Amino acid sequence: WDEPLIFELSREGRVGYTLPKPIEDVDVEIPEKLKRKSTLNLPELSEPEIVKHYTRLSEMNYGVDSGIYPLGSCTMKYNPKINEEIAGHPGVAYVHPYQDERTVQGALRIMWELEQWLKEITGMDRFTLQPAAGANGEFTGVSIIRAYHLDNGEPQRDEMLVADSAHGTNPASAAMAGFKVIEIPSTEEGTMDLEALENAVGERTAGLMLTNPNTLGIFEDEILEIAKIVHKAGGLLYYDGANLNAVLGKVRPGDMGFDVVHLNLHKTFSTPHGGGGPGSGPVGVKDFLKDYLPVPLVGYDGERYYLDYDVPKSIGKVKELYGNFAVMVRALVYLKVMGRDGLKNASEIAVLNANYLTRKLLGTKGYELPGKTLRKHETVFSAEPMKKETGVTAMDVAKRLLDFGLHAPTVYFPLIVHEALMIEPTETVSREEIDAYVEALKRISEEAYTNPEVVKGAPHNTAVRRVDDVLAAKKPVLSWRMYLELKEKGEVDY
Amino acid sequence: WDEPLIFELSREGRVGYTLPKPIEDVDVEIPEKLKRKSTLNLPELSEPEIVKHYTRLSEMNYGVDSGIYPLGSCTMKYNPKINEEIAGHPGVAYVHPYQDERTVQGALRIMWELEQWLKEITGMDRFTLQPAAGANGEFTGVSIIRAYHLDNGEPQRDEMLVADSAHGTNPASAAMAGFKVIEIPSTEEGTMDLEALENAVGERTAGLMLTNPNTLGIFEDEILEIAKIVHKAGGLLYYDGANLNAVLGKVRPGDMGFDVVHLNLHKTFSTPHGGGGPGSGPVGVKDFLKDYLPVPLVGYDGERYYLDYDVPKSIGKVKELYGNFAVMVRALVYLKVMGRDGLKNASEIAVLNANYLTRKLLGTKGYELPGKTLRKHETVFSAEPMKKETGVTAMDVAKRLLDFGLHAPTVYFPLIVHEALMIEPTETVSREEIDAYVEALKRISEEAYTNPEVVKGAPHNTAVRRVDDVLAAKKPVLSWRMYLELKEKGEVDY
Amino acid sequence: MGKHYLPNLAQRDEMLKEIGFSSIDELFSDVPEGMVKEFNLPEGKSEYEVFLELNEVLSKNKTVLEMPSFLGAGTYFHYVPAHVKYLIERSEFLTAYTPYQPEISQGMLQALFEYQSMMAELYGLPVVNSSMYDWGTAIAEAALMTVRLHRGKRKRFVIPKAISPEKRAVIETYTRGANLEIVEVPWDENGQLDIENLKEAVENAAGVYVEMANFFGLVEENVKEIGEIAKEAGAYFVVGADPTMLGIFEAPGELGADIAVGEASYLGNPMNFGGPRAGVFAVRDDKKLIRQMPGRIIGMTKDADGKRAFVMTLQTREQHIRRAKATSNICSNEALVAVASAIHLASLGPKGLKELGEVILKNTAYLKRRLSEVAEIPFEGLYFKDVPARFGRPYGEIHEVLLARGIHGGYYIGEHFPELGETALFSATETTRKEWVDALIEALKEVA
Amino acid sequence: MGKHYLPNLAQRDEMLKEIGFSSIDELFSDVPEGMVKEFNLPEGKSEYEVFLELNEVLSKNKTVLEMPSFLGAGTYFHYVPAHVKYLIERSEFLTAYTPYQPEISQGMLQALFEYQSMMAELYGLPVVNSSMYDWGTAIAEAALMTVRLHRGKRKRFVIPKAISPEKRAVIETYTRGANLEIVEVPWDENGQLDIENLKEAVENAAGVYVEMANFFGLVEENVKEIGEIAKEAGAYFVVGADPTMLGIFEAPGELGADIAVGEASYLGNPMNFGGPRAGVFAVRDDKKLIRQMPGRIIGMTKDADGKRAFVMTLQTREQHIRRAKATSNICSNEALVAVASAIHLASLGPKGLKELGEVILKNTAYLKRRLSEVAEIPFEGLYFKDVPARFGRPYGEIHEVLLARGIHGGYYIGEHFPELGETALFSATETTRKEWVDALIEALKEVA
Repeated sequence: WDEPLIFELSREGRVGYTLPKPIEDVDVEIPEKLKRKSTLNLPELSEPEIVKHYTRLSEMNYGVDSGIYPLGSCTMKYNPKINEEIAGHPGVAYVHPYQDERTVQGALRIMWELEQWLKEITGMDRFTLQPAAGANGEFTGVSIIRAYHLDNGEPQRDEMLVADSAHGTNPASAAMAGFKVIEIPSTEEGTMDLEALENAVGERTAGLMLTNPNTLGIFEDEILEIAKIVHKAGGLLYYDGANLNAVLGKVRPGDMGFDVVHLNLHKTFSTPHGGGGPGSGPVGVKDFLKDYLPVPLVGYDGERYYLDYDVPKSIGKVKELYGNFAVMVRALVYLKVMGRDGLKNASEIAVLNANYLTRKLLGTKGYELPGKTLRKHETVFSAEPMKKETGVTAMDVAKRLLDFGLHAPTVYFPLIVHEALMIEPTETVSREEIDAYVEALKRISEEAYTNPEVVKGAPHNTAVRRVDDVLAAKKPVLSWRMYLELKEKGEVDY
Repeated sequence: WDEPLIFELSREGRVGYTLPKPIEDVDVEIPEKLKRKSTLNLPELSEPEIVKHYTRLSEMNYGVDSGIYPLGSCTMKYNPKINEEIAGHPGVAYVHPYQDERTVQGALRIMWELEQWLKEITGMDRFTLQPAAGANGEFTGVSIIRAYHLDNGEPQRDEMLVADSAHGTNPASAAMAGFKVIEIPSTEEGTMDLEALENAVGERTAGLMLTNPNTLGIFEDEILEIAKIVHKAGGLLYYDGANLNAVLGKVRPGDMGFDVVHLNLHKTFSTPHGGGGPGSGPVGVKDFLKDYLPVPLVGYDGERYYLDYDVPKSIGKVKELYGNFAVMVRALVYLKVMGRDGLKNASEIAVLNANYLTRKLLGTKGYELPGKTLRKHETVFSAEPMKKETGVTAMDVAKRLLDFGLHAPTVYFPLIVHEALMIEPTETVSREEIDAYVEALKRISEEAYTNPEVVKGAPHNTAVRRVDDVLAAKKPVLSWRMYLELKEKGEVDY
Repeated sequence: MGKHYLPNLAQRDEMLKEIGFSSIDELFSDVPEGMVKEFNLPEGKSEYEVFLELNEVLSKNKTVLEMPSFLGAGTYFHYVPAHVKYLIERSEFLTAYTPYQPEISQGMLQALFEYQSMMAELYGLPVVNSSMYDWGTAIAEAALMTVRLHRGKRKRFVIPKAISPEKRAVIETYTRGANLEIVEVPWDENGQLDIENLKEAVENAAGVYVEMANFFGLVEENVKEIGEIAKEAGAYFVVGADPTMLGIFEAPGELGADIAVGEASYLGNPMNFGGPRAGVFAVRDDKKLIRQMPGRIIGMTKDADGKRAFVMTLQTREQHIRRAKATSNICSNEALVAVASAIHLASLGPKGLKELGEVILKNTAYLKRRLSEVAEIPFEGLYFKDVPARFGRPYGEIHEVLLARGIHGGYYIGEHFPELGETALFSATETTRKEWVDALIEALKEVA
Repeated sequence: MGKHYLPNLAQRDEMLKEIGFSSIDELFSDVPEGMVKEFNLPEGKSEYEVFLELNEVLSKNKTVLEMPSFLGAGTYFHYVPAHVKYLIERSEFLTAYTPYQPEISQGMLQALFEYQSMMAELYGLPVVNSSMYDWGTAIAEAALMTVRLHRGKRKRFVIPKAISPEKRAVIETYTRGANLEIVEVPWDENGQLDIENLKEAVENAAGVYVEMANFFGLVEENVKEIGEIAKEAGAYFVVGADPTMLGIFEAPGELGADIAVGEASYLGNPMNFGGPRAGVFAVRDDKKLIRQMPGRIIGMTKDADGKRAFVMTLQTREQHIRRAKATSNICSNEALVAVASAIHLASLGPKGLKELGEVILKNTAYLKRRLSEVAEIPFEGLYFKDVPARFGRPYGEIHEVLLARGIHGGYYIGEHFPELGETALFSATETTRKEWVDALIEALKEVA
């Protein structure tokens, strides 16, 4: 159905709130020049109307509980409801970050315990939980690398190496921290080109940002060699934790030679993605980097948990306060429920599911699999043959999947694969869901070769048909206020 | 969409639970003859699959948050979310009913406070909160009336008078309590026929069960006269609280002459209906009946709240323990938020909405309004003209409404109105929702007279088409087990 | 206050005018003069103030999370998985009513059909209604049903003496109108139903009721035999069973039950100070029985396109159609509680239900063993959840000590069963922790 | 453990076989020999055990419901209406990700567009992104943006000295890579931004940042003038504002802001020990500004049928397309927090937001008046939420007394602003109760 904008549902005089009365009903004068005089066009609705509006909007949205959500690189695993229940405890919601430490021992203990888990899982020595998301973590990590080199009297190390298959946040974060970004190409096999890496490293090398398995879902099997090359050149190795779900409980970045790691609690540790956030992007480092971590860290003296601001060379803060605490709580609940075996099982099944899907789809006309066949937790097919032969693009395939009630994979990423379809089923979907997904992709292949228009015109059964993003960018309408103005001027016809 | 039965989603070996280990892992022998040997065909699914299944089922269901839900006699008002939040407090969920009174002062206070509100709202002197629902309350009330007459040495008072427009639970409850049920007819105006009442009362009269406003939504304006007739004959007056929403904060049953009242917390006091329950049906009585109330009552000595089992002539218990406590909590939250003015406003708007709808629809071809035009919180139209002229029945109209995304009214009730459409918008719907409802009813009238087949064939856009309830009754399939058996035998083809 | 729930409050005057009224009072002109009055009630408060107030009031309750509890006796602290709570709080389930319009209520109908189906498996009887108020009212309704099945010619209903006083009282109140004679069969020296006594009591009985574990937690060993005795006497056999037993104990249907009852809320629902709960009501697939069954039943059928669909069925038994002649007056039931228990059951599956039963059985055994160190266990035998312990001094005194130590002790039953002396029921479930039991025993050692 | 989250664990071997593998290890054959290891981690636990444990741990936190709190200083105890919580917990919102597929994500897209639209109204600037991590990172991103707008030719960014140390630290870390010069402007004797000092600092500045109420809670009287000074010097004007002020205080856009930032989580979100939060980021409708904006933006457009629809737009600014040249590295943001604040705003409406501002203003005034009985208020002027109070003895000692009395006292700022001496910030919002303030003052009277 179509749900009007909340502004269109507004009727004068309706209210959706109650407020307590002020302690004293005295007039407090606001200086004339600061008093609000401009209009405040907020909607006016009652609570029942608001609840209906957002209930309907929610039903026009696809989440992990709606069905398979195999967005590659996003690890859209099931978000256990117990995480939410614990995160809803008053001891989470109603706690002020500046309370006396003696009144927040529970909160600090949760942060401290979470750090211990993450250390063992990654093979790192110390963690900050402050970053709000993966990219915030990346920025933290590369800022630490920068601080380390400066501290070592090597200000010339201003080049950050990044795989050409890397997430866009890697180069963006490096650039934000002041680095020049150098791309390292991949081989035909889909792994890092070691020769190119050898050629790229040097005195200006600050480090290499890598994810392993990489964004093709392929394990960089020469990772120890890569580490050696970078370390030998004086650079540090940065691990993008987006793909940790592939090796959780199996292999540790720390043992692969990484010096800095960021994790995504909302990917690997089952906290919900919230339609785009909040996430949480803890950063772990080897011992020699721990003095550069943001403040505060969480300490424990055997009796008492405390906030530790005594981090001599700290890069400072990458976010206010201590990070997304409510997200950390969820992740810790997950870890405690899963335990050692559970985490290992999770990775194993995630990898099994990705390979199962890969093998089942392999050989279907129109899709090809670039690089090695053995994948870890995700797989990347290319619809390049289909596009060449039928004109049907990866985007068309994605949109057609929506018609079957399925969420599309990530498309057009990694950039090194043309017409990429990046599929990550995760360990929490059933075999039947994967089978149905493969069936749908096969059917779309058939349609592409027999009746391509049905695919190109997709989706057909969704709340809206294919959305015109070119128009959106050409004629930006970014708020109700802008819409009303443009409508008035006759510049929009919708 | 179609969602399979959970049994069909089952796959061997899957689990959706974790359990703590036993304290000691010793073998405890179960006698051979008591050991479970028969099969236990429960479904086997993982938690993510279960969550998806029930999420989808929920999306195939229409609730108060989905849109207008004007089921007459059911008062489907908005259920404030704050009610749910408070009812979710650990002090509700994790409390055992046999705890020492000193450890449940909060719970007892809530029950006591709720009783005080209900007393003032109804004009009664004492309440039991034990009944689980309206009908359970009715049974309680009429049992009290029976106990009273027996106690008074009048065992011959075995006739319960009931209006012919009464809810079916009234006669059923009276019969269950051992009464003979005598129906009192209504006049053309839609109110009780006083002459018939005069003729019906006598020495065998135990009481009269009445709702005011009655099920036509019409206020029994001769209520004081009715009370006089019944009381004079030695009978008691019972108030069916289903329709209290019409007079909340305006008029009190106690002031109308009623001796016993039951309320529906899930109707009048905004607690959710839960797809059929739980409800809560407190019963209030005038002072002279309070010794007959079920045990325990909740007492307060100015310092301490306590359970009072000292009710000398108590009818006993109508339900285990103290009633649906979690429902009571919700009702009390509502009462505290609303307060005196809020309750009054609620009734006034409920009545305004019903009359607004009545007047807007009045005169539409095919529908007629039996009885007085002035209604209280609900209105009853008859589709009798439409049926005669076009063959379209009230049921067809109801089903066609579903096609417009609207919930149908109650149909074929009260029984005294042919082709009844009983509409109760409640105070929490907006004018625009009522307008849309009237528009839909008008459009259906138009369709009935121009293209009746589209109405008779309705619904067309719902998850399933019109459901065959005749087949359901003729060939009962009441569990998965029965289905499998019948399927095996070829006796069902679906 | 409460304006935020009333969209049309702001449009009141416009709307009145539009339909030709000049004031709200005019809408109430049919109310007799002088009857409308100002109520003596507090003013409404803001949501925040009510939240603060109720939060404080409810915090006065000492929950079983704050103080270890050994209270059972018909209400048990089971753990409710978080996803169960989340799912039944989705407003499409929570705020709907009885699915009168099946076409837009398939979700609730299917969920209830699944509930019926799972309970049918547990109880071994294929016909289950979509819930009664609780176990107690379910027994009472079963009693009335057995009398209807005998067309009122038999009015005696036999129950065990070792039954919960709550249930006992409900049965009595419910059956008074129909003039039933409730006959109690005592327990024998082993705490089991006294078979010899039963044989007398059963004469001319409409029905016989027995529980698979009696009020004292003692597993009833002769359920099948009791059923045979009942049937031989021409009485219907009604079996009560805690659903959490049924993964390891035989299904009532297999033990000969015509009707089985139980408490669905033990699965998927918190204690809530005693309510809401939900009664299971199951019968054999026998038209005669089904016709006399109380409560709502969901059936599977087809829609106009021949597609599978669900609908409330067999409504001609019910009050809104049969009125005074209905099989029961029940209308609103405990649907949401039933759905919660079904979700929990689906999560457990056959393996989980078995495991749950085993954990409870083992924890009960541990509790019993430890209690026997400090008190007398009146009967030998197998216990499930509840264990009676008899002390040498007034239990009230012991209770005070436990309370002072932050322990919710047992439930004193000496009042209802004076023949058992200073006995209290202590209970264990899967939630019971070893350290709780150990702390209890330590305290009892000092005081008992 | 964790089996219940892993449907295919039971089908593992079948599935392996079906795709030609003989073991899981084979799937990891590309991992170098010896790298796979057994982790030293605890075993998994049952959901119930984790629930019990975490419930106990979290109960160790003394919440502001248990102890009245006067802590503010950038984090405030506002009340979150229950319906806001319920709605954002609906899993279709909660568990979705960034709406990459608009056709099945219209719900979240529209909710975010509505968020942008409401914030546009509050801040008086029509272009708002769909959230930054928090207010602090929003300022830092604004600083970087003003430098980009000057094509790196200006690298100075002016901020007030009376700013939260949290924000100050974030700005520093964020702007280090781009080599920004952060210049602080002190406060004058009235606690207001020192205009004369500003005039010097602004020279060659890329941007000037000011807050409508400074860290001490003091309402900044000369926002408009400060903007004029900034613009005259060719700097962009960045205004920070608490959204709860904006029902009664003029919109930043009207006061001349090119960019406005703030904290969305003050509406509709609990404190959560400091996170998650969400930064508001708004700019003028100016292509130049929009092109340099960080973060995700939702736009309105049409679908293939010409129907209105919503989509993420202007993505060419973003990291997944522009990589090292992106306007920011932000990817995951705080969408759900933003939606919660929008739902709260929609509930308040214009009248409610105004009322909220007034209640806070009045409660702050009451707190200030009462505090002035026992402490020195360093500056005269109008306060919003925070009030500084200077004491004659070390605040640490006072704090101990308050804590012992069950009161979360003020936030000591003497460490960060030694020139203010033994000063702590006390805060009031609409949640502050008279009896809390009175208890505080009573305690302070005895100790201060």
